[in-house]
Amino acid sequence: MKKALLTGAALLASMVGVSAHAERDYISIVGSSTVYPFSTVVAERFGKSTDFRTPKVESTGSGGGLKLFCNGVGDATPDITNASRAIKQSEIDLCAKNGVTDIIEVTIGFDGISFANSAAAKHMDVTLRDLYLALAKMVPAQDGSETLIANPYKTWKDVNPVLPATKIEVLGPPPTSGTRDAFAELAMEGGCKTFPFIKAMKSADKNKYKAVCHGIREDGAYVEAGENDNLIVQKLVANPDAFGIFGFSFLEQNSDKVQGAAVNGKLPTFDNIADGSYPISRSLYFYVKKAHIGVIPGIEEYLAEFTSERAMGEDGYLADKGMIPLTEDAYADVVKRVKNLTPMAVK
Amino acid sequence: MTKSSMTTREKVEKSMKRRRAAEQRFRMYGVASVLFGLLCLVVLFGDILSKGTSAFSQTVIETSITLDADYLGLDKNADDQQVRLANFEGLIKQHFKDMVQPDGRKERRQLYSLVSAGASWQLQNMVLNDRSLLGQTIEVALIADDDVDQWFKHDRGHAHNAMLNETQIGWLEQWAEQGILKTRFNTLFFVNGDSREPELAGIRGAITGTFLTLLVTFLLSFPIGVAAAIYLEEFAPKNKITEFVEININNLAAVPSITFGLLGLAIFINIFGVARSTPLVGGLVLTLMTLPTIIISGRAAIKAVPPSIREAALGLGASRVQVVFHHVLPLALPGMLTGTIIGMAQALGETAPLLMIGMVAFVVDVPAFISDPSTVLPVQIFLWSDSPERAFTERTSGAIIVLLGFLVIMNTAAVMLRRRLERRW
Amino acid sequence: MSIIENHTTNGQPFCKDPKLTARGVGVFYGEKQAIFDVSLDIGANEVIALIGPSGCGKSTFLRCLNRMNDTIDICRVTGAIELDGEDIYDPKVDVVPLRARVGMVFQKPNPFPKSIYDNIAYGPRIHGLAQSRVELDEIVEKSLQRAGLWNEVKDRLHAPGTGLSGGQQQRLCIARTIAVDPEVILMDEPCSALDPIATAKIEELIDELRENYTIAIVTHSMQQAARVSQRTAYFHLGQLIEVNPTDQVFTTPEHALTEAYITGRFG
Amino acid sequence: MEMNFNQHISGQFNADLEAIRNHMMGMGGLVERQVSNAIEAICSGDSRIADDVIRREDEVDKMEVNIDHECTQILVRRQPAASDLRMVLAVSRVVRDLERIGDEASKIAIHTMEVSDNSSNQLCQQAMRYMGAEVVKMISGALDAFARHDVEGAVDVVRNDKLVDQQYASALRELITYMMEDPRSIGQAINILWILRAIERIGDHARNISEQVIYLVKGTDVRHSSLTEIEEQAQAAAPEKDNG
Amino acid sequence: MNYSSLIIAVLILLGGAYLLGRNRARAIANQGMKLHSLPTHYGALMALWTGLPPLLLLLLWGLMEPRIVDQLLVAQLPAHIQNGSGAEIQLAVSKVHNLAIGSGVSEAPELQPAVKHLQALQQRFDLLQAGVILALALIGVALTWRRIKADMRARSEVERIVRYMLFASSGIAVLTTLGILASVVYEAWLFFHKVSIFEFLFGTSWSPQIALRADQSGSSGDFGAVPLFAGTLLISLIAMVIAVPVGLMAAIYLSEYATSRVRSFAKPALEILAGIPTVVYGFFAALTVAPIIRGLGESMGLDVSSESALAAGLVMGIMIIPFVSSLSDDVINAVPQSLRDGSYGLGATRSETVRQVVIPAALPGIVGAVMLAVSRAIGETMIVAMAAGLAANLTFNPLDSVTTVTVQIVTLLVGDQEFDSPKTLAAFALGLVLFLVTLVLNYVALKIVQKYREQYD
Repeated sequence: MKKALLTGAALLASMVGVSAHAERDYISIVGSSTVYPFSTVVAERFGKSTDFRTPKVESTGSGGGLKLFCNGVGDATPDITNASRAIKQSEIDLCAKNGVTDIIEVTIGFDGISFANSAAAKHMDVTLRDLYLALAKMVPAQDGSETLIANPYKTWKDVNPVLPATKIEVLGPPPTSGTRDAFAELAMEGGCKTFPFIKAMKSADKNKYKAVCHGIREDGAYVEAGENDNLIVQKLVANPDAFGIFGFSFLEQNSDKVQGAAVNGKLPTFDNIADGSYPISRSLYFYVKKAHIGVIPGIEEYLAEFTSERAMGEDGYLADKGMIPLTEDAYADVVKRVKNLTPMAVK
Repeated sequence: MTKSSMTTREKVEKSMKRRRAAEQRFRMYGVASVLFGLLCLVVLFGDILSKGTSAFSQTVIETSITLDADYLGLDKNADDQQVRLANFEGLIKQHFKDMVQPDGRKERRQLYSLVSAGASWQLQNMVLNDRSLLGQTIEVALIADDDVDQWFKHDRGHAHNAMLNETQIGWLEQWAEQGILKTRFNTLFFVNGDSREPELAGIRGAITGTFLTLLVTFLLSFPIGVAAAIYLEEFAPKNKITEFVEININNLAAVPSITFGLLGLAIFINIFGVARSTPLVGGLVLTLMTLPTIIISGRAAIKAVPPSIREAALGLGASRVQVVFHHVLPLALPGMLTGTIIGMAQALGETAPLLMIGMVAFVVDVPAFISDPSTVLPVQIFLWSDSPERAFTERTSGAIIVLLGFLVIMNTAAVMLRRRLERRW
Repeated sequence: MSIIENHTTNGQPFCKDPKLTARGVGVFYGEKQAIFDVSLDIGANEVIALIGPSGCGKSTFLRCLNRMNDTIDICRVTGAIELDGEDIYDPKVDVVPLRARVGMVFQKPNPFPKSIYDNIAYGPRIHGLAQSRVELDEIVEKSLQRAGLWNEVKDRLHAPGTGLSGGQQQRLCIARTIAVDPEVILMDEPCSALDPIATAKIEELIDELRENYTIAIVTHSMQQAARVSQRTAYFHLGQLIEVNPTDQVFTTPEHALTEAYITGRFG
Repeated sequence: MEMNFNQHISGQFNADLEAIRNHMMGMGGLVERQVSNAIEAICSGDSRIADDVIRREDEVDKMEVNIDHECTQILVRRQPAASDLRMVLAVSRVVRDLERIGDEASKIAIHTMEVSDNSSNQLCQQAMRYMGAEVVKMISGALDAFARHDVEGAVDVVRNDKLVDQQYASALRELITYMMEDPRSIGQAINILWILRAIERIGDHARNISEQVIYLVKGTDVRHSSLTEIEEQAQAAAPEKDNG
Repeated sequence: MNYSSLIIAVLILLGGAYLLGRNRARAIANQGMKLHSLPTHYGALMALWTGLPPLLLLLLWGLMEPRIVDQLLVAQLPAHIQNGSGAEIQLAVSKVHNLAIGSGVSEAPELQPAVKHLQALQQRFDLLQAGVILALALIGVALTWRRIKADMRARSEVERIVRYMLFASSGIAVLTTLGILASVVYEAWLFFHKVSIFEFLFGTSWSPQIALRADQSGSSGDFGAVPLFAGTLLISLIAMVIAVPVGLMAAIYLSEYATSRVRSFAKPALEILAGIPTVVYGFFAALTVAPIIRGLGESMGLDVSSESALAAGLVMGIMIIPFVSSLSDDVINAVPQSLRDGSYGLGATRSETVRQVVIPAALPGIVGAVMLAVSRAIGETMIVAMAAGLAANLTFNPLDSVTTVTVQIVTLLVGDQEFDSPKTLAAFALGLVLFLVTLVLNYVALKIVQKYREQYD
């Protein structure tokens, strides 16, 4: 018995020793759950077609990813972080504080945010203004005076007489999600700006402007449905009156079950998003520590695979997975920057 | 003895109708409760089985394809790297283009999308293993795309399928009639690691990760748990400190598992610098989580050893340590093992704390060592349930079936062990 | 097996004015037979003591009399037991009213974890014997008085019954049984857990209860059987060996087994 | 299952019961000797024997007290029932009878001394000798019956008592005749009468002992019953004793 | 990496030391001296002293070596790197390591000396390590050898060491609790610097999103955790409403009514429910139960949220049924049969007996069991993470969507949030609350159950 205990202890000792000693020889990627599906596809192809080990991709969220990313350099920190939003100055500062200075920013494409309902339900055609009025916490008073009141609208018809008289019920991402950030910025703010007095507020009181434009109602019309977009799709099928806000890739994958509403007259289609005419789409990024290139094997090759024509190109496999490719110019620029490993300009 | 005119007997008889009804009702509640529990079990298993069994078959396209050495730019002496870079994908596209003669670029893309991205890796692996295949025409069963797989397994003959258009379905129907489109056992599901392509995704990585994680957990928690149980049951003086330790252990057994994740994140990863997403850190966290279970069951097993054996040995002049290691421990060991297996089964199903320590990762390579990045089966299930592709739903259920299978095996083992080794005093 | 083949009971198993009659009763636990062909009358307003060595089936037989054996899955009773001429094992008979008529007091005092008052009121409440609170109070008081416990507990009726001494607890259990106003009281070694003084009080109580109730008592103490009972039945290995007036059994038993048992000659 | 009904579970109980029985038998033996010595003294007129009987009377008394004490002890400690109870009770009663017999024997001895002082010519020599032998036989018969649980033997003793009574009656008549004939002999005759009376009482006590045997064995109390009743009881079916 | 071989070597030495010690003791005994302990004790003592110190050192070495090696490496790096920032040094060190194992990193000539040095260093360290470890083992052998005398109390020494080892093992539980506390308290403390405890515990608005915006003054009201507590309570309540009656009634039925055949089948079957991983329940709740409830609600004209508290609570309740039933079963079985007999003897029906005698008698135990179940429901993560919503609604309508403490911990730590906000820290504050609440619940529940057991033991 004593011997068994000793053996166990010894084995453990060896394990701890070995692990503390191991050098990381694979790429570590963290970050946004939105970019996760794309970066995993690339990682998988990269692993299969090269001698390098397949990178490890963790879905930690954009912020969590950047936190890990900016924690320092060396093999204990990730090499690449995905983000569904651009890095913020505060994050760049933190990175710099921890010695992470040369960061390569790679824009990989767009993520359209679709506003969709069940394929069995009636097709909708809305404007950004409709969306703002339907979902904001505070809306301009109906009497036309420049005052803000708590959102009184119950049905779509209340918002805009041309819309059907169904109850407003929208399943969307929670505050912790980058998709919601993007939705607030692109759709809500877009609709909110159409009121001149609010737009004027932007320069006068930026905080108030943001609070008004980004504040989503909390009276039950907007349901924070978790980040599992798959589930939103299921729920939409179950409830034809409800709308969902989720990434374009989910719309495309489930186009038999859900249909995207036209926003400002534009349907959420591949082409409309790629050419920027669909209003609610955002860029996706990943950030690379330049310092790690040459330290962790395979980073350059991974970047090359990611930015290759067969991945990011118009007919690339990322497009198959639902990512909207960059325009040709932007793509060329990205390829060039990656090739030269040009870091972001220090602000 | 009552003033009322009725006798006791009459009163009792009078109350009987009401009471019999109450009895029946109460009994029905009991039956209903048990049935409800069993129904839940049946529904749960039925739901998962009905969703998941189709994950064990996979649609393939059987065809003969010529491995054109010139097209691939390879000769018999090509090294592995050259083979990896060769354009097998183009070869397959070419093959199907010749076979179906699609019309225009759009149709070509539609045609190519019927075959999995994994098909080219299939060919690549064949050539990697045997260069002599170059230039030959071989019979292969190319893996079909997940949309085709779903259509062929579930939707064929049903209403219109949104993922495939009329043209594609036309080709597929034709192939199906020719017999080149068929399903076979989904070996890939068991030999592959994770993948973004549902038709290529497998659970071997997760299973290996689970195994390594549980190995770490077992190697740590069993000896420590047994030692702690022995100490508390046999040596600990009855004082405040011991009581404090006991309260601690009992409490830890009921503490939410997610707090162990917070602990792992803060202590193991941030302070000790153990690598994220590895079986090592997962095992450490799960060790702390299963220790209370093992200690508690270990103490129960030790308690079950009758004091007479202890007294007899002590009476013969053995020391406490000798008594414990020569007499008590061998008798209590089966019980302790059973408790450990149950603890391991718990650890096997645990997800929440692993979310905190980076096990929610996309890991394709099957981990070979406890410091390799890996995921575990429950987390794999969690990840897949979140994936947009429809085919992942059935794979999630398939993985659940496998997980439940493991749990059943472990619990059965525990029960068998208990039956076989249980001693009656 | 030294069970006597074709044994017929010695003495006087039958009486003129029977309350309970058992004819050819056999009890099986699964495959195992615990009682063999027991026929016995229990007369109205008499105290009958059932004695015999451990495992002789006297408790089992007692439990047959109000079908307490029903609570044991594998237990099966054959033969006929009649209460006032009604077969209590008739499928149509409900055990609940039966048990209200044939109450039982157990070996270990088992007061419910409730107040003294609620312990007594439990039976009347479930059977709906009292129409009002006043009536219930009356039943409680009367039962406690009959059990000779009233003076000891009247000031703490709402204290928990488990707080009483062992003897008091047992008298509480008897009072609880009386409260349902049964016709027969079965006592299964009611004093085995008590000290001699408490035992004496219970015996005194049994003597008083005889006026109103028919009592069957299983006891291990032959002195107790001799003290409290009018008739004594001796059981041996599931058979009823001898039934006779108590004074006869204890001076001049008819059967050698009885003699051997009561003189302490089992070797 | 082998059962030995002769033995109690408690060995000490066995020993205690055995002890009182043996002590009682011992006492019986002593009393029997006292009686036969007293009779011998009458017949032989040997005052030394008579003197000896009187001296030993104390011994008998002591034995009675001792055995009674032992019986009490058994009653307290063992709470005997049924045959054991009857045994203890019977022993206790028999011992009292034996003590009385002892008393009668010493009475005989005292009167013998007075008789022998007056004259060697004794009245009713024959009757006394005969009755004396008879009661000695009865005592030993009763004790034997007790020892053997022999109801028949006990009934014989009761029958003999009848004979002794008859002889007593005839001896009485003889004495009255003497006294009527010769008033001077009245003093001596009364002495003789006392002796005869004592012998007759011894017979009664022997009968009592025999009755205890019937009580011991049959469980029925036959005291104060007629001979025929006793005989009937003795005939009655004994409790089933089918033990081995 | 020569750990494995070293460990094997030490283990062999350990075995050898055992034999050596035992034989030496035997030799002493053969000289006619009376040994204090058995020869095997001397062997064990020798083995312990031979094995333990090297193994501990090896563990320590494993933790320390990389740091020392790196320190030494830094000295070998080119001067300009040495003068650079800490990050540069670290990078260079990482690179040197990867070069040394030849994992396909592009060559860097300036680092070549360092690489060479590292390789040499590692060789030297391996040698040194082997030397030190084996020497330590041998010293152990030698010292113990010399100490072995007839009057040496080998047994008590061995036993003392073994006891210390056992004690250390049981101490791990305490360390775990301390670890949990330490890991949440520090960050929670930081959080409470930014948001007052009072606001956190009693604020009724939970909306970390707005407060975290860098360009907005953090409004403290947005970290009011009351909606989370309410949501947690609501879901736990629903789960309890399902699990307590069903679990309790099932336990009652199985222990008081069911035949042994039914029991032997139904009991393990119910317990299977407890063994199913929570992630499976989560999947089931999200994909099967929630749509069904939604559909049912719709058909009755009710307004059901797709992420209704009901779906999560219901499935959680199902999960907890066996938990309640097996704990209650224990408790009910502990009620002495004599109480039941007493009640039956008075002519009570089974249900009357159960309701009025068994349950009141078992009540403390049942309360304890329910409290343990509540603590489990509160701490359950996966079901709510997959099936419950994230909307911090302060509502008690089970058809609404609510969020729970555990869900928020998960989302706050794996969401797209910014790192320098109180948001991450809020997760730890929530973790602290969760830990403390379950601690109190468990403690009280265990005490109650313990008391109850003593009552009938």
